[in-house]
Order: sequence, then structure tokens, then C-alpha cells
Amino acid sequence: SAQDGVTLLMTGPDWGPVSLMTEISKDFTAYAEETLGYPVEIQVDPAPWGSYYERLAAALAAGTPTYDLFVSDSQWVGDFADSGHILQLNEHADADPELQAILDSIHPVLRGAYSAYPGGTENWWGFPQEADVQGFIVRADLFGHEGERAAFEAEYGHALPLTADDWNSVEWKQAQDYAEFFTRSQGEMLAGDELADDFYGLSLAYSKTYDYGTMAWLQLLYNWGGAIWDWDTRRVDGILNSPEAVASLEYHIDLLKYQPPGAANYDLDAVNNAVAQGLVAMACNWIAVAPPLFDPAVSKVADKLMVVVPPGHDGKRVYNLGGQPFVVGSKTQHVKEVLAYIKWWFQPEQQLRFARGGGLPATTTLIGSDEFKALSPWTRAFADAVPLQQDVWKHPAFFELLTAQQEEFHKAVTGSQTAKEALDNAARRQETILEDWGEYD
Amino acid sequence: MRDSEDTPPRLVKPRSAFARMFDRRLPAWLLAPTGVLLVGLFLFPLLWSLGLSFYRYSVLRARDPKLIWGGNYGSLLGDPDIWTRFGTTGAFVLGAVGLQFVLGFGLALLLHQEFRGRKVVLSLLLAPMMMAPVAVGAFFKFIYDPTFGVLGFFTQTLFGFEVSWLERPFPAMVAVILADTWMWSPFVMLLVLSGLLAVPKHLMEMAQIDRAGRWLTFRNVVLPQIKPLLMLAVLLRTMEAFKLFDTIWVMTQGGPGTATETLSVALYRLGFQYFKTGKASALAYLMLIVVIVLSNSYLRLAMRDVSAAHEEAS
Amino acid sequence: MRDSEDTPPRLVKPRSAFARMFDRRLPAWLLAPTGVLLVGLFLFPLLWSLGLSFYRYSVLRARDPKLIWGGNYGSLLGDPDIWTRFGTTGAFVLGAVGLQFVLGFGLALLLHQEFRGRKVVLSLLLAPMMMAPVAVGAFFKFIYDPTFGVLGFFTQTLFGFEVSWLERPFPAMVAVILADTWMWSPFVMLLVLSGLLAVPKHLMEMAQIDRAGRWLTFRNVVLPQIKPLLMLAVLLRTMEAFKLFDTIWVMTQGGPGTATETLSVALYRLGFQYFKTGKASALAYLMLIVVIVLSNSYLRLAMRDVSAAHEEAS
Amino acid sequence: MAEVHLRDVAKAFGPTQALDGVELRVEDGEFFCLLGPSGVGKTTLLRTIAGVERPDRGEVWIGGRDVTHLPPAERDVAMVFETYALYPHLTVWENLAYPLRERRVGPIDIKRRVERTAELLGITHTLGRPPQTLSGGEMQRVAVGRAIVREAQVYLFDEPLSHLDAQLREHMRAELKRLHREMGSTLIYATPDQLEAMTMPDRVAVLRAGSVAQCDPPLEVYLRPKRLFVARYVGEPPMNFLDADLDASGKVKTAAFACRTKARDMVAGACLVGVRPEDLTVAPTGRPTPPDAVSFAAEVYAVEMCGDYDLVTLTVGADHMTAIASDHSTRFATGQTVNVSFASERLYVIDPVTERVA
Amino acid sequence: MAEVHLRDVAKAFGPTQALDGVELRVEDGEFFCLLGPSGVGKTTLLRTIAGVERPDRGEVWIGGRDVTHLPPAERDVAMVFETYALYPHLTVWENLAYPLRERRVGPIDIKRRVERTAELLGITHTLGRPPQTLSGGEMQRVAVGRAIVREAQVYLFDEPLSHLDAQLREHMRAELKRLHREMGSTLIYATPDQLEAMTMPDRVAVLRAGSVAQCDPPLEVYLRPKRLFVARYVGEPPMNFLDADLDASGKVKTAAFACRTKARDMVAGACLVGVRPEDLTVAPTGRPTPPDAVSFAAEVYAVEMCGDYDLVTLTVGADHMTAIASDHSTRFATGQTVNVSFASERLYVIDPVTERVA
Ligand SMILES: Nc1ncnc2c1ncn2[C@@H]1O[C@H](COP(=O)(O)OP(=O)(O)OP(=O)(O)O)[C@@H](O)[C@H]1O
Ligand SMILES: Nc1ncnc2c1ncn2[C@@H]1O[C@H](COP(=O)(O)OP(=O)(O)OP(=O)(O)O)[C@@H](O)[C@H]1O
Ligand SMILES: [Mg+2]
Ligand SMILES: [Mg+2]
Repeated sequence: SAQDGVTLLMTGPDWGPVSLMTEISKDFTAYAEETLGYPVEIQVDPAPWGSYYERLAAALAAGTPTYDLFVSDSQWVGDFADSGHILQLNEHADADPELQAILDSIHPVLRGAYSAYPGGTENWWGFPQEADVQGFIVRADLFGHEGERAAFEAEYGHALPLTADDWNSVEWKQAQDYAEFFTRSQGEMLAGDELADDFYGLSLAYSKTYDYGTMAWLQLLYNWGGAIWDWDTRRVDGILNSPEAVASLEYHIDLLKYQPPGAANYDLDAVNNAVAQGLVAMACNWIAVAPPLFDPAVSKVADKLMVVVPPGHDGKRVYNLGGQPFVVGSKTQHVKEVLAYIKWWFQPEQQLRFARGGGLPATTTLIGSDEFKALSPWTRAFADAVPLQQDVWKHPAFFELLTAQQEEFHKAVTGSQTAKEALDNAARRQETILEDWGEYD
Repeated sequence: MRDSEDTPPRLVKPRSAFARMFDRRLPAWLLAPTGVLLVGLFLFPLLWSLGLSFYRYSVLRARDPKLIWGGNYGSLLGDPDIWTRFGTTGAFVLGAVGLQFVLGFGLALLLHQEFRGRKVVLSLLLAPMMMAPVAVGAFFKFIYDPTFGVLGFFTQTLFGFEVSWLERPFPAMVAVILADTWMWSPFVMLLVLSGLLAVPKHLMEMAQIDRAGRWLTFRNVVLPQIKPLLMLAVLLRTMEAFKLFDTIWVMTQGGPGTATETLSVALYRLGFQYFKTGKASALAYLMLIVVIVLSNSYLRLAMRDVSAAHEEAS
Repeated sequence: MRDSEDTPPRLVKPRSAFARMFDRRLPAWLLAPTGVLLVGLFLFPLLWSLGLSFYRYSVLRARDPKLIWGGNYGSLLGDPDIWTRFGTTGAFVLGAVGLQFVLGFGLALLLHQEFRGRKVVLSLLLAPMMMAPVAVGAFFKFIYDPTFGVLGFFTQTLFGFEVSWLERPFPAMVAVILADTWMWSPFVMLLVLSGLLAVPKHLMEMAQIDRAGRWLTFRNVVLPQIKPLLMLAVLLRTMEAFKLFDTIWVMTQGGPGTATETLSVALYRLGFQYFKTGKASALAYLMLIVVIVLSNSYLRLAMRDVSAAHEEAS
Repeated sequence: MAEVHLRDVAKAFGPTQALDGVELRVEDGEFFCLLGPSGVGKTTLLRTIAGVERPDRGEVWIGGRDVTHLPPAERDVAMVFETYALYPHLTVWENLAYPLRERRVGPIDIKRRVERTAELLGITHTLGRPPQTLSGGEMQRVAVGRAIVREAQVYLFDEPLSHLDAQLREHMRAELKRLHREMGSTLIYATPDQLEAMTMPDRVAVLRAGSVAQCDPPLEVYLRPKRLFVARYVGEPPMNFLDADLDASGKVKTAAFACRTKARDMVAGACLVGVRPEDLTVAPTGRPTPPDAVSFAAEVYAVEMCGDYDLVTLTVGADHMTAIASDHSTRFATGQTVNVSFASERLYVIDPVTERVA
Repeated sequence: MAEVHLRDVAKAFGPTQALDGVELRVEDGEFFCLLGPSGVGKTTLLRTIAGVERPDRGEVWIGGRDVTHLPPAERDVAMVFETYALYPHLTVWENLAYPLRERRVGPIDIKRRVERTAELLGITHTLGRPPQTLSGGEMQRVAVGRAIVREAQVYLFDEPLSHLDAQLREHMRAELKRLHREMGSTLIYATPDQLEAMTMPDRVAVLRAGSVAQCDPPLEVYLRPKRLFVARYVGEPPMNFLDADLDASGKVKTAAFACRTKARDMVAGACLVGVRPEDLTVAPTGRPTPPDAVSFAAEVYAVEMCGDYDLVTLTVGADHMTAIASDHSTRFATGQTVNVSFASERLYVIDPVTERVA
């Protein structure tokens, strides 16, 4: 019976934010005992990001194990909502002002991305677990090295950015100069030392795994003025393969020349690894995975990094939205306990602990606070980027759309077709998929 | 011979139930139902999943299955991508099985010789096929890694350049084929070795006296003996290569681009990423048909040879 | 016979390069390096990954690998969970291989008879082993589903109750074993069938005239002939069962609890969930040692038998 | 009751008609021999009786039962295969015990029978060995042992002594006859060896191209062959044949001699006459010939010494004849003119068209 | 130059000493025969010469080369195996052509040779068939064909005619002799058959338990056996042996007769005397015996008719003796008392200890 205690089974990707949540949630047991009268334990069963969707979806399809709540990448919410695997929360929010207050406290951009489906409606399906955005991880030591700065300015006629504010106005044109400047061969000098290995200017994820490659490129697509589809008609052809989009992809692929060998298959870990090994001067990655880079046990350059917002283009600055909500499994027997947990989790103390530990919170007040911005090397960039985020599809067919996108993208990246061909093909395939889903009926 | 002093024959010890079971000639009407039942049990899941392939159905999206008959098959066969996957799969199967055949054969011939440490080498050579394919994929991915990989180090040291194995379509296919070859050549070797051990000694002696060259001896004495096992090895390897998933998935996820995207990868995507269960079943059955056609040709050849080879003495 | 009118022997047509290649006796100093190279190429990745198992290392974390010698092995062997996994794996392997042996044998005996439609049944029976293990896992998971599953429907209709196959430890193990059996019994059948076809006709005739019962004939005439192939089948199946991952993973993910958490599931968790690369390598090598020990015993038996069986005629 | 009766049995292997309408009745308890050159169908016939070969046509009856469609196990026959096949995975002991195993014979009896059989065949030293380590003759004896170790209604022996030496063969022939007498079973024995066919059986069937040319007691076959084929085939060295003319009174006339015969019911005209080498007496010219013997002069062409007799080849007109000279006291030289004589009743007259022997 | 020389060759299979110090010199171009009962080591000896069996001890020389450690291919021998093994996957034609294939013989020559050989052996009708469809005799002839189709320094034949009938055998013997003469190669022929061993070879080696008991021309072996074993083994029916006493003057005395011999250098005392059945003349009592023949009376125990001669078993005191009566004009009845005579030089005296024949 409930009095003996309840275990809430949860799953999420196997990475920092989830293990942090797991850690913090241990304290919920005692809180539950206090408020509900019996202990509630949160048991988390994580899976690697690369195969997380397959595992989660397979479990949902089979109905075993029954997850009471789980982390869902924001794009998946649509599919899970339509398939009835997750619980719509409006009823509970309506009945419980406390819940409604929590919803209201979330930054509107993030609420639209993580809680609402379909986008723009007030149908609530989840709460942010980890907010996320792409950031630029740069080697402050190199950018601040006097010799390098002088050399750069002499060669390129503009200065290397030094502060976060400087970076807020950097555009890709300039960033490319930095990348070129810092790409050096073994034996050359870098910041006064002779290089034992080749050194590279930049590292981005291009991997075919899951959405890694596409997500890194979307950043550029948006800044170049492109879009993934027409949000109203859901037409892809002519949008995804617009001249701007093609230009952005060509540019994106061109950047490979400043990156380590094998970069075409770099996933999030590989990008991080390149940074941690001191192999690159700049890298673009989800801020959520950045915290370990500041851990000397993991990173050779832990004390030499800073996280800034990624560059813009032609005066435009849009950032690619990441992050995940956690949602309530529709088969849960413990709605009460789950809701209690959510309310506990969104208490400011818990949110602050989460942020302190390296998590990225979603409440407007916390994000906006100066305390938060100064909390860790990456919080300032995050806070700056949040309002400028752009979401992707949340369509039930998203995995098919994504696979089409990823396959064509990766073909272009690995040189089997041009950027134009890639986007034409992707657009064609995505329209076929959407047609199959009855989008154009 | 009549044993005149014999006491009348008697049952000395009760024969075991097992012996009696085999002894009694089961009448056809008793044997047939057992057989039908047994076969039925094996066929049922097959037919059931075949049924699934005629529906539009997703295990993830709990809508009622809808009977669309050949719809899934039609849309699959109409999809040019599937044909490309067939091509990729064919290339992989041909390359991998061909290489395994050649290397397995070579290893078997080598290990058929007597030399010191032969048994140890044999055990070691069998190790790859005993490893989990996922682990093999991971190892090889690491070996091919341009930055940290061992292979890159070698080619760099020896030839002064690195091959970006997993970044270009052709080398990636080669890389995947090599990993599978590493894992499964010893399997071909094992079967060929069994065949080699079965070559009758007196035929080898005859060939020696005939002063038949290696090649003639091989073709006329050795090959006919090992042919059935060789065919079996090729058949099994073809079947396995056709459905190989883990190694490819871990190493390339079908990439770069779609260079190593085989049918089994496509099947995985359909079934476990898009959760189009009915369509995935249909693809599984299409693959099955291809493999059955392939293996039936093999099987017919192999079995004919086996029976021919052993009617030797009447 | 001296052919007195013979023109002096002459080379009538140039012999193919291939024939000459096999013909020429390769000197040992030429053959040996080729062999060593070939074997070396196969052993290198093995040894390299063995090396990995002596390090504390994770592909995810950028820390340099640290040589800890037997550290990984020590911590694995000291972990009672690993021993439980060994037990679970043993139970699975025994159950699955045993059942496959029995059913494969039975099917082979059945299909060795002549009957109408034999070839069709044979092809159909081979279908399961041609299917992707992931797909088989998915099918069976569905078959066992207590609510929608076909099996539940049957037991419900026939016996009035449902077995929650995947929710209780013992039934879950049985369920996983049955799925693997379904898939691989035909493999045993195929090899046994090849063996049956190789039984010399004249021996069967002798046994018939001797009025030897089925059991005697079977034991003394048939069994010695098919034994090598049977051993091979068991060996291969044991190896495969030992490392079976996909089917179990899809069906139960090692659950309920840890009831079907075999070593390969544990290996997957170590290597791909916890990314403890070094430790995973160590576990892979522990498994390898067990399989090598098992298979070596098998192999020795099988090969001895093969060579004995075929020295028949001198 | 185990007489074996074949009715119009035929068996073809592709284009080869191995058996071509064989009619044969082997009496219960008879020692019966199949004699014929290689490839004539002896093995096929035995295999058909055993039931391991199905005839294309005709019936096989054993002990009054039509067994044509019965499996070998239900025919109660024991057989020695020509290839002396043994179970390769069993020792010689086990090979011998095998036919007894399923007959509910007790282990003590099995042991006794196996050992007795082995002793009889002189293979006791091989009992513990696997068959592939035996010499040819040893293997063949084990194969024979496998048949005689057990009781059967009909024993079938396919050239069982071919790899044995003269003395062992002699011994085995005697043993087989003794066993046959003791058991009273029917025994059918195929051999290409005339000595065996002449000394052992009650009756012998001479086969020719898949059918029975003559079926009679051995001496009868030797003394009164009914067909040219039999006359030519039986007898070693073979019978001499000469072209002759037969007149209506039964008198034949060859280039060398003329003589009166009993062939009175034959069509007069060209015919063939035959006389066996051992029926010819060769003597130096001038020696007296027995009365009522036909005699003529011939020239010695060659003399071959064969141990206990000499084989003399003679030139008679344009033909050659062979004669056996077993009188060691007289030696002949090549080119010598000799006197050849034979008893006129030892002359065979053969119709060249029907190939019947008068 | 292809004489074959075996020096102290020994070979054991486990406890069985198959060859036990064989010394043998076969001259270049000789037709040589190995004669011996089953299991005596004939096959092992041939296999050792061919090189498919390695001797435990001793040397094999062929054509002046020590080939003990050379593989069969380098010895240039052709061999007919006792089991007449053929390549099961090739047709008879291909089986015959096989030994020629690697010898750079042109296809036209191959065709000619194969067809000629097949014709010679009477197996032309089987050329297109696989070996497993042949009859025993056909298979054996193909095996012989495989050896004679090609040229070799040394031909090894292991009981090559055992499955053939008398006439075919006769024919084959003649052919083998002719071939041997034409080719001038060395030919070694193992057989348990005395007739073959007596009629074909230049010399014959009688084997006993893995070593050579006597090695001489056939007639010599027959007429002058050097050992009791040879005397007993050669001759069909075998020699009669009687216990006797030898005195210093070389006179022997048995229960039935006494006679003077040339055995002067032997130790006086108990000995064995032997006389061949074919040297005994049996006559009704009262008939005159040749001068200087030893004669005695005996009782007829049994008479066996063997076609061209009668085998008469006689009771002589406590012993039995066999005699051959080839005179058809006289028939003997059981119990009849007859007069037996033989020429005294046809009596063999044997030392019972050394088993030497005087
Ligand atoms: N592989 C073997 N293992 C054990 N003993 C063997 C083997 N081969 C032959 N022998 C024994 O060696 C002895 C000689 O055998 P071999 O085959 O040379 O005889 P053989 O003279 O050819 O006899 P046969 O006339 O019967 O063919 C026999 O006693 C035989 O049992
Ligand atoms: N399986 C077969 N396929 C084709 N022809 C066959 C087969 N078996 C036998 N024959 C042919 O049938 C004929 C008779 O064969 P069979 O074996 O009965 O002869 P046989 O009298 O036993 O001869 P042998 O004395 O040589 O053993 C032969 O010409 C043989 O080639
Ligand atoms: Mg025959
Ligand atoms: Mg022999």
C-alpha cells in the first residue's frame, strides 16, 4: 500500500543533468514522508543519448517497464502526446493553482518549447527538466594571449574578442578568421609553446547519430535566414532548400577545414573530447554538456575555457533550442506523487541546487538573476541566449523527418553530394513523409 | 551359424525405455501428427508476423491496425531508397562473404598443416567469432579512429598519410567489411577444417602416388569432400551478413551519408525508430524472400553434392 | 604402359596461372611469413583489445588511460553480481542449447523422411534463423504480451488463465529461451541434416540386413557419422547463446529484476551505458576465456571424431 | 522352409540391364552357387534377394512368402557384401556381435558365438581392433564372420573368399560346407571362381548377361554344358573349339579328324565341335592310343610348365588347341610332332546358330 | 635403372609387427611376386615401397637412390591398391586419365591411352560412369587400368585380380606379362594366389610373418622349398608330411616305407618327410610300378571329384595323405586298397628343429 512507500520509476538520457537530478531527488523521499505521510523514492534508469529514443519508445510501445515520468527530448512530445503515452496536464493545472503558478514561472520561450503542444496552444504536457542552448566554448587563454592577439590583428585587421560582451557581437565571418588563425600544424608555435600535435581552430558536431549534425547546422540556417519548413503549410520544398539555406550549409561544411580529422563523424562527446584534450581553440556544443569541461579530472584545459554565445550572421542572432521536458507517463498509477514531486522540484531551492550543480533551469526569475549569471562559467551565455532561441519540429513524424535530414546532410558533409543536392533531397523526402502523414490533405 | 547347444534365447536384461522407444516402428498416423505439431509450432510465429505485414500498424501509436494488404509492400518496392539499400546490402554481403571465404579457406589450409603451437593459434583464431558483435564494432571503430586509432597510426608511420576510414563512402564500406571479416573468417575456417579432416586418407595417398599436383589433388580429391561444408559455411555467412546490424550500427550508423546503410539498418529504422511495425514486417519479409531464394539455390547445390559424395560405396 | 608410338610428350596448351600457382610447391620460407602475417592480422585486434582490459579507461572521458593491470579483472571477479550473471547466462545457454539440440535433432529426423512438400517445409523452417534477432525479439515480445499477445489468448482460451510471461523471473527466462530456440533449432536441424545425408548407404543397408533396430542403427551407424557436425552445431550455438544480446535486450532488457540479465547484457551496460571501456574489455575477455575453454573441449572431441571416422579405408 | 524363388526378376541401371528376367528356384537347405564373369549381375541378384535392391519387375519369394516389397529386416537373410563393408566405428568384436544384438541373444551367448566364429576364421587376434586397421584378407573374414555368426533362413555370400590364399580358402570352403550342413539353411554363393563353384554347391547357376544360362549340379555343368557360353566359360583352361561339318548320320568332320557322335537330332551342316584340354592325351608319335579313341597328329607350338602339369599348345591345321599333359615323365619340345587322342564321347557338338550343345 | 632394394625394413602397428626386417633385392625390369597368406605383410610391404607408409627402421632404395624419406610422388611408382580405391567424384574415364594429367601428356595422347587401356581391360562400356556404379570386378579392372595407363619405374600390384573370373584372370595375366615385357619396368605383385605366383613372375618371395622365408624363381620354390613353411604353403593341395627317422647314411624310414635320400648332411634322428600329392601315383594293387619308385600299400579314405582330376585321401598307418589321380580311366572306391608310388627324388626331408628342407 501507499503507506509503505512508493517508488517512481523514471528514465532519461544518461548525462549530467539527469544524474544531477537523480542526486538531488534523493532528498525528495524525506520531503514526501513529511508532506504525503509516506516515503516516495525516485528511481532513475538512464540510457545513452544515442539510443535513448529507441529504448524509450520501445518501452512505451511495449508498456513495460511502466515509467511514471521520463525525460523526453522536446521534439518528441508531439509524437508521445498523439500516441497517448503521456498525460496531458491541463486538468491538473486547472485544479491546482500551485501547478499553474509553476507553469507561469517558466520563461515563455521555454514553456512554448517544452510544455505546449501543439506549439502556440495552451495544451500543457510537461515541465522543463533541462533547458539548453548551443554555446561556444572557447580557449580564453589563447584569445587573451598577447602575442597571439597582436599577430591576429596584424594579419586580419580586427581584434580577437576577449570578454563575453565582445562575443555577443561576433559574427561567423570573424569566427572563421579565428578558426583559420588558430589552425596550426605540429611543430608550429601556439601561445609561446611548440605544438606536439596538430592544433585546430574549431570543432562542431557533424555526426549522423541522432540529431547531432543537424542541430549544429540549424544554428547557421536560422542565422542565414533559412527555416526548416513553412510553419503554417508545413511545406518543405523551397524553404529548406532556399538559397539562404544552401549557402548556410555550404558555409557549415566549409568550416570542416579548420577541424580535426574525423570531424565529419564527431558527436557531442567527440567535440567535448577535442576541447578537453586541448586540441581546438573553439567548439560549439550544447551548454548542458559543457560542465565536465571545467572539471580538471576530465579536461586538460579546465581552467582555460570560457563559454560564450555562438556567432551571428549579417546582424541576425538566433540560437538553436535544445533541452528536454520531463513528462508524465500515461500509465502511471502515482499521479499524486508525481505531481508532488514536480512541485518539489520547482521549489526555488531545488532549482538553485540544480543550477549550482551544473543544470540549466528554466524559470524566468532564476535565469534573469545576476546571481545565476555569475554562478558558473557557462550561465551568462545561457542566460543571454535563452530569449533568442528557435525551436524545431515537434511533429509525430519527427524521427523520419530527422533521418531524412541527417542522411542527406551527412552525405553532403562526407562529400558524396553538394549542399544543394542534400537540401533538395531532404526537402523532397520530408514532403513525402509529411504527405504520408496526411499533412497536405 | 546354428548354435546347437544354445539355450533358447531369452531376455537377459530388460532393455531401456529409451532403446525401446527408438526401436518400435512408430506408425505413420502417430508420427505424422507429432511432426505436423512440431512443424506447426515453428511456423506459427512466422505466419503470424507475416500477417502483420499486411496491416498499417504501429506498436508505439496505439491506433487499431488497418488491413491494407499489399500496401506496405507496394510502398516499399516503390521507394527508390529501398533499392539503394538492396544494392548496399548486396555489396556488403558479396564483399564480406567473399573475403571470409578466401581468408577462411586460406587459414584452414594453413592450420591443416602440422606445426608447433597449432592448437593455440586455432583457439585464438576462434576468439573473434566468440565476441559480442557490439564489442567488435566498438573495437573497430576505435581502431579506425583517425586521431587515436591504431590503423591511422600505422598508415601514417608506414605511408605518411592517414585514411579517414569512416568518413568516405568506399573506405567506410571496406572498414565495415573488414570488421565482419575479422570476426567471421575463422568460422569459415572452422567448417573448412572439419571438411579437410574428412578427406579419406586413401584418396590422398592415391593422389600422391599419381603424382597429381597440388591443384589437381585439391580440385578432384579435397574440394569434393569439403564442398558441402564449404557451401554450408557460405550459406550461413550469407544469411548472417544479410542481417548484420550491430557491428554496422556501432561503427557507422549506416554512414557516412548512407554508404553503409544496409537493409537491416533500414529495417531497424522502420521498426524501432519510426515504429512502423507493419511496414517493418513487410521489409523483413522482403529480405526473407531474398535470403530464402539465395539459400535455396545454395542448399540444393550443397545437398545434392553431399548425397552424391556419399553414395560412393554401394 | 609404354606407348611406343608416342611422340615425345609436349606441352599442349599453356596451363593456367592459377593451376601453376597451386602446383608449385611453395618453399617453407615463403609460406611461413605469409601464414604468420595472416595469422598476425587476425590476432592483432585481439591483443590490442586485450591490452585495453588492463587499463582504467573510458572513451567518454578525456582522462588518459591508466594502467591498472589486473584491476578490472579483480573488481569484476570480486563482484558478486558478476557471478550471478554467470549463473543466469549458464542457465540460459544450457536451456537454449539443450532445447535447440533436441528440437533440431527431431526436426532433422523428421525432414530426413521423404514426404510431399518436404522442400517447402524445409525452406520455411530455415526462415527464423534468417530473421534479424531484434525483429525476432520484437515479435516474441508481442506474442508474450499478456494483454494483446497471442500466447495469452491461447492459454486464456484453453486453460482459463494467462501467464504473465515477462513479468515473473522463471517464465521470463523460459520465454527468452523459447524465442532463441525458435530462431535457432533450424540451424541445428540444418547441420544434422547435412550429417544424415552423409551416412554411407552401404552401412545403412548392412544395418537393415542385420535387422538392427532403430536405436542400434542410430547409435552405431548414424550417430558416429553426424557426430562431428552435431558437435559443431552445439559448439556454434553455445558460442552464440553465450553472447546473445539483441533478443534478450528487446524482450526484457535483462528484467524482470535481473532474471534475464546475462553476461552480454552486463557487458552492454558496462561498455555502452556506463562507458567503462577498460572494464568492459575485461569482462569481454572473461567471457571469452569461458567460451574458449568450453569450445576447446568440444572441438577436441569433434575433431578427434572426424579424423577417426574418416581413416576408415587405408 | 526357406526356398528362394525368383520369378522373372529384372533390374536395369540406366541403360545397363543388370538382371534380365531371371527365373531361379533355390530349394530349401540347398547350397547354391551363382557363377559368371565380372559384371554379369551376380551382386545385383544377391542384393535383390536381400532386399537392398528393388527389382524393376518380377517377384522374389522366400520360404513361400512374396517378399518383393518387404524390407531386408523382414526377410531374415544374412549377407556378406562384396566390398566386405564393416561398421567403421565399432571394433571387430562389436562388428561380429552386432547382428546378434537385436536378437535378444544373451551376452554370454554373444560372447561365445563371437569368439567361436573368430577362432574358426582365424581372426581372434584382431577382435579388439577397429576394422580400418585390418589387412584385406582379415577384413574379408570378418565380413564372413558377420554373416555366419547368426542364424538366418538364407545366407547370401558375395565372393567371400577372393582375398584369401589357397589354403585358407580350402579351409573356409570346408567350414562353409560344414556349417551349411549343420544349419540346414539355404545358402547362395556368388563367385567368379570355378573351383569354388565346382567343389562346394549342390547346384550352380551359370549367369550370362543378367539371365541364367544353365542351372544344374556342378559336374553336370562341367560334363554336359547346354550352351556354347557355358561350354566356353566352364573349364580351365577353356575348351578347344574347331569348325566342323555334321552329316545326317551324326558324324562330324574337322580339318584334323572325323568321328561319330550322338548329335543325331541336329540339323546337318556347318557346326562347332569342342573338346576339353584335359580330355586330350598327348603322346610322342608312335605310342599306342587307347582303342575307340579318336587320334590325330599335331605339332607342339608351345609348352608352359605350371607346377604340377604342363600346358601344351598344339597347331592343328590353321587352329590352335591346348592340352594338359600331367605325365611328368614325358616332356615335349616346341616343333615336335605328337600324337593327340581323345575319347569320342568327350567331344561336344554345338549348333552355331542356336548355340545349343548337343 | 629401377631395381628395388629393401634393407632391413621393419614396421609395426602397435603390437603387430607387420614387417620384421625385410631384406629384398628386386632387379631392374624383374617381374617379382610377393606370396603369402593373409595378414603376412604383403600390403604393408608394397605401401612401404610406394612411400605411403614410413618404415620404422631400414631403408628403401629405388634405382640406386635412397628414397626412404622421399614422398610417393618422387619415387615414380604406379600402384594398384588392394581396396581398388577410385576417385569417387570422377568418371571412370577421368580416373584413368588422372595419372596422366600432371605428366604433360597431350589430350590426344591421353584419349588414346585411356581408350586403349579400357579396351584391354574390357571396361570400355563403363568409361562415362562414376565408380560407385561399377561391379566389383569392373572396379578392380579400373584400378589396374589406373596403374598401367602410365609409365613408371616401378609398378606395384596388390592382389589386382582377386575379383575376376578364371578366364579374365588368365587374359589379364597374359596382358600383364606382355606389358611388363614391353615396358621393361620393374613390377612387384602381391598375391595370395599360388597360380599367379607360379605362372607369372621371374622370382617369387614367400613371406612369413613379416619377413622373407624364401626368394627364388617359382619353379625353384615349388621344387626346392628351403623351409618347412614354404614346403607346406606352396602347392595345392598341400604337401603330405609324415614323421620319419633319418639315419646317418641318408636313409629315411616312415611307418609305411623306407627310402634312400640325398639328405646326407643332416643330423640323424627324428625328422619329417614330405611328398606332394601330385607326385603320388595311385594305382589298383597289382599294377606294375615304375622302376626305382618307392611304393607302398594304402587304403582309400575318400575320393573327391574336382572336374579334371580326383582328389584321393589315403589312410597310411595313423596318418592321412592326399594324392591326385588325373587318370580318368580309373576310379577308386572308398575302402579300396591301392598301391601308392612316388619317385624317391620327389621326397623332401625336413629337419624338425631348424625347419630347413634338405
Ligand atoms: N593400420 C594398421 N593398424 C594395425 N595393424 C595393422 C594396420 N595395417 C595392417 N595391420 C596388421 O599388419 C599385418 C599385416 O597387414 P598387411 O595388410 O600388410 O597384410 P597382407 O599381407 O596384405 O594381408 P592380406 O592378404 O589379408 O591383404 C596384419 O596382421 C594387419 O592386421
Ligand atoms: N548402381 C549402378 N549403376 C549403374 N550400373 C550398375 C550399378 N550397379 C551395377 N551396375 C552394372 O550392372 C551390371 C551388373 O553388376 P553386378 O555388380 O551385379 O555384377 P557382378 O556380377 O557382381 O560383377 P562382379 O563379379 O564384377 O562383381 C554391371 O555391368 C554393372 O556395371
Ligand atoms: Mg559383384
Ligand atoms: Mg593385403
